[in-house]
Amino acid sequence: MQPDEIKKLLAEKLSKGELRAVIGYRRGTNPFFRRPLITSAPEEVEELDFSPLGVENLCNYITIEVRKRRNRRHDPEEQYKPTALVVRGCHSRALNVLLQEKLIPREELFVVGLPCRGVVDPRKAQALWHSRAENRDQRNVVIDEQGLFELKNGERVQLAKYEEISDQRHDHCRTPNPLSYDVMVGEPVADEPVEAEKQFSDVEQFLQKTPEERWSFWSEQFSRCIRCYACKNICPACSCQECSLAKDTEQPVDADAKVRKTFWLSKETDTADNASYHINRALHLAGRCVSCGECERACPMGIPLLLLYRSLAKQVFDDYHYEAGMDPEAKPIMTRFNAEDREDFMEE
Amino acid sequence: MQAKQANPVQEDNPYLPNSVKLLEIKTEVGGPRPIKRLKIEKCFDYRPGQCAMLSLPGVGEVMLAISSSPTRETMEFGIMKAGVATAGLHGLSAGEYIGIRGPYGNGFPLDSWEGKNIVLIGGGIGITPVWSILRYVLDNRDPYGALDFIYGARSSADLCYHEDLDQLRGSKELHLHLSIDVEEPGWKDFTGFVPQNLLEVSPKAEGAVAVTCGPPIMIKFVIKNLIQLGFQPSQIFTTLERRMKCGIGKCGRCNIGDLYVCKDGPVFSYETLQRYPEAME
Amino acid sequence: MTRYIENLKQFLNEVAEGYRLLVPRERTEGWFFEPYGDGQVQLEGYPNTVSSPKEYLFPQTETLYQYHGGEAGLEYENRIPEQTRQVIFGARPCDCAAVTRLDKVFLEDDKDPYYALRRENTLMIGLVCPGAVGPNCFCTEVGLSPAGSEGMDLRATEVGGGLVIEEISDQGAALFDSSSLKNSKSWREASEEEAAEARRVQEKAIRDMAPARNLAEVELEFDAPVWAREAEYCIGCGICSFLCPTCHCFTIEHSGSKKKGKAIRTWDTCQFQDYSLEASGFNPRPDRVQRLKQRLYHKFKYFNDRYGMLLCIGCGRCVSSCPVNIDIRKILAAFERKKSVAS
Amino acid sequence: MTDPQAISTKVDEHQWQPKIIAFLCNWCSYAGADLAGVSRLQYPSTVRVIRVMCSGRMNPSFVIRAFQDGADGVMVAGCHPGDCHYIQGNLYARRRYALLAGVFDFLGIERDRFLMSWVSASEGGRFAGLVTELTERVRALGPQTQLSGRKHATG
Repeated sequence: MQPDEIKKLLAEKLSKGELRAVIGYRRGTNPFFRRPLITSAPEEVEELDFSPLGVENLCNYITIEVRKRRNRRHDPEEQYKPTALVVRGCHSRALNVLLQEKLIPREELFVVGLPCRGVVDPRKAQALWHSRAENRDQRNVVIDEQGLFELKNGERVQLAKYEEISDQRHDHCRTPNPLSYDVMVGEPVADEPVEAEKQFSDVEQFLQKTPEERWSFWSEQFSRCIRCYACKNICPACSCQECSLAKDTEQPVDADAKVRKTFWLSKETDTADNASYHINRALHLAGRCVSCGECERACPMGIPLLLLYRSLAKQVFDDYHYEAGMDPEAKPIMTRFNAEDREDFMEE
Repeated sequence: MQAKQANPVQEDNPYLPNSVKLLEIKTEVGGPRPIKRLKIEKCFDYRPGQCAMLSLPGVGEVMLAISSSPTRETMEFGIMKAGVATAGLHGLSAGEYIGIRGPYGNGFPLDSWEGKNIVLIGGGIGITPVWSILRYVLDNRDPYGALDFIYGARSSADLCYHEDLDQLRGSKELHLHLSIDVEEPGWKDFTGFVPQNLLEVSPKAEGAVAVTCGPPIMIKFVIKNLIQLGFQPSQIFTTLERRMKCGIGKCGRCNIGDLYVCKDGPVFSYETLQRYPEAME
Repeated sequence: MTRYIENLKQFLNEVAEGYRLLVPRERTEGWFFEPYGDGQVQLEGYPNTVSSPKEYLFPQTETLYQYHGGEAGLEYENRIPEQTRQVIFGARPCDCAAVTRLDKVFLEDDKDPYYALRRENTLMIGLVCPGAVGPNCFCTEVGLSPAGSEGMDLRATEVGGGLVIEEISDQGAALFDSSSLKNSKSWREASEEEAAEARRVQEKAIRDMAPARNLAEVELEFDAPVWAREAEYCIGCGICSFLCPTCHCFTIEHSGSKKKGKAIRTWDTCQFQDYSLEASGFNPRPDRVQRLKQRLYHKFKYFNDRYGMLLCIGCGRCVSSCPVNIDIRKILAAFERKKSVAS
Repeated sequence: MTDPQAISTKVDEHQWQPKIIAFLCNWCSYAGADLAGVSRLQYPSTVRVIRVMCSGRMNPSFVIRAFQDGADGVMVAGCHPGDCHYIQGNLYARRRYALLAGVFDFLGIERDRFLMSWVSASEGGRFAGLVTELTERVRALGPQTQLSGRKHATG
């Protein structure tokens, strides 16, 4: 279906009360990426924007909504109307992870699939704008499939081609087309995605470095982490209500439960603590991270977190030939085992 | 070469606790949320209604109302086990050492209450700041008018300081009005919630001040009833509770509007609180 | 005396001899303040840093005191921060104004000794903005200026390939009497034209950044629908507070055992759920809407009521770094528009 | 595999003594360590044993926390596949620690500081050999500084 038909369909469904809300992207004040749109007003659906600037992974808004409802003692018969959610390929894999773990019921979703030909990398676009634009006023930024332009008294001057501002994650993307959807925006992406075996070239390239080089790279990165937990709070797979790594979430109420609860980390932000936080989180994402890249995009300090979490995804793929979120019915990888699991890392 | 400049050691470090020996620790109330009474020597001067930050090494700090009167040589705290620090304090025994810093907060404006009748209304653990006033007024009785002490809890077993309460029953220095929420055999005093007990006692508003501390729901209804009895908002005082870390109005977390509960409070008149929507949530 | 610096590199080398010098430096992830170290500094194309110079006065993590327990009792021992004299070079006027806000909180009654020691040993050399340097600057909309001198000891303006340095405070002037700079060739007295050119650069910057709105006198409303609408997107992370040069909230945590350990102070943010969560389980701000409201009320009303100045200096960092593009200017405009309509 | 009996136990004081933490599963490895003690096998006294009910009970954050708290080497030992008292505890653990080893490797954290192995109740000698092996490796690497700095949250 064409974008305008989809907007009309969603607006109709909303006004007929068939949908609880529509969650998608819309224009914000930051020209380098779109901001989320959560609305139940049919007239606001017109603002929906399907451009490559809509990068965020919106699944978390569903997880929060479902959890808020489950926390309230609600009457079981209360009928829950589905929520429309705009979903790219990697986001549909994130949805599958949540469905696998029964965190959100499929019937409460009306998935608007958005085939993805690569999204804009907001950090790259902003850096190029900052260095190449004559007048840096952000109101003159224009970004579309052709690239980055500056509006100079009404006329577009190209500053960068699309390749220069596109997110290189697309080269490793296994699912340009959403895996499951109720309606799709436009035509699916025709060309074949990268083969499974070649999808981790970025991790393999990093592994060429010596252990010393690797640690000096990562310890420098971890030393800059300010533990703002944006990587955790924006991650669709980070769906625990009580996080064991950060104190910024729910706490038990009972005093003894508080005493028993172990916090693995204090709020101190030195390299060792930051490293432990990221290692623990990486382990929690093994076989669940779908490489949507939100952690790296949200990180204000520009730490290449996706590379770390994809190293886990690579291990899980190499050892068990499992890719996160490809099949909503599959049993999560870390809840399974089989006899031939490798033991080469162990002392014989 | 960076020129290092020796700086004088900073004497008045408001965050640095002093260590103090625990004289006595007594269980006042049992049950799921037990209350214990802690006694230490008096480490600094203070006014009724002020608080102190008790610090347990390796566990953390907790801000508590000082429940004893400044006229006494020892300081007392009533501690309900609710979090990690209070649970730690409950685990202590006499003779162990804890850290203490303070006093913090504004305390009750007692000197402006001279010549007035005082109505104290406490509920559950809310007794601690009110108890400090009661003891202080009893220790120098004559500047103040009539003294009514209305205090209630869920059951008789939940009443704090019950030995001291029994001693006060006969005293002519004050009118004692105890209550428990639920019917109990052998209970001779009022049965029902504290706000209803207040209406029973119905103290005259004229020339009086009222102080109420306890769970937020109780404070809301007590204030409603006090207004009904003719008390002006400026005659009604309460203490508010917020999470606190620094105690000196810097760490930013205990604010109600532009007021910091730890520094501009915890004692507020209802007249002040009416201007802050966030206060009485 | 107004001075002129031709050779910035030589000047900074000399400053680095007597002080720990921090300069803005570009990395792939953006501009950050870093120790001067090997001495290359380049101001061409310098917008503003990603994280503010606040961390050099109020570090994200510091040890307050140590304690040693045992039968004999419990000793608490002050941990004095190292008092190396430092110079923060190239801080923008908004970040220098932020320091005066931090001074209000930390230096007034019950002085915070840790902050006070660092503050006494810090010189701020502010660098005037030629115009809107950052992606979302709005300092003029909160009553500040790209050429302001609030919180500065020396004000530098880029003129003719060098810097015109104006004395703002006595400590700033005293920098040039320090041993390594006293009779150095790296600076000389500025000529009349250079000083006049500096003023022209400053006035042009102020003209270029004419405020589109006046956010200094917004009338916030507690129950306005905009709070809930915007808070619905917030993911509850700490970016806006940790990057903000005026956010000063912190938490104190004990770390160690009963016998030995220390108390550490780290940044905290009202956007985290456990920030005001009480031991009883009651939380005065349980949802993100109350927390978003608290952050903006504190910056645009509470701090103003208490200290007579806004706690927002318009640097735009929270707007540029918010992963879901919550823009406080848009939220505040909802209140400002109502004000102009009413009057 | 060094022969456990031949290990010299003369510990010269000035040599640095690494701290090794060993998480041993209650049913097999802990019993194996007991056997090593009962049959007077000599092995370095650098190890501190923590008994867990099963290697499957072990959360990798225990290992990370041990390193954070200053351990120089950490060893995890469980029952051989098929012997697990809880049938599959060790099989789950195997996957988790394969990942942990992989992450340490990816980040450049000294891999030789972490050792995992199966030790049955009858393999006292094997336990002593593993402790000796790990102690020598850690001694070669020196004190652990990458993840230590030793903090844990309280209050």
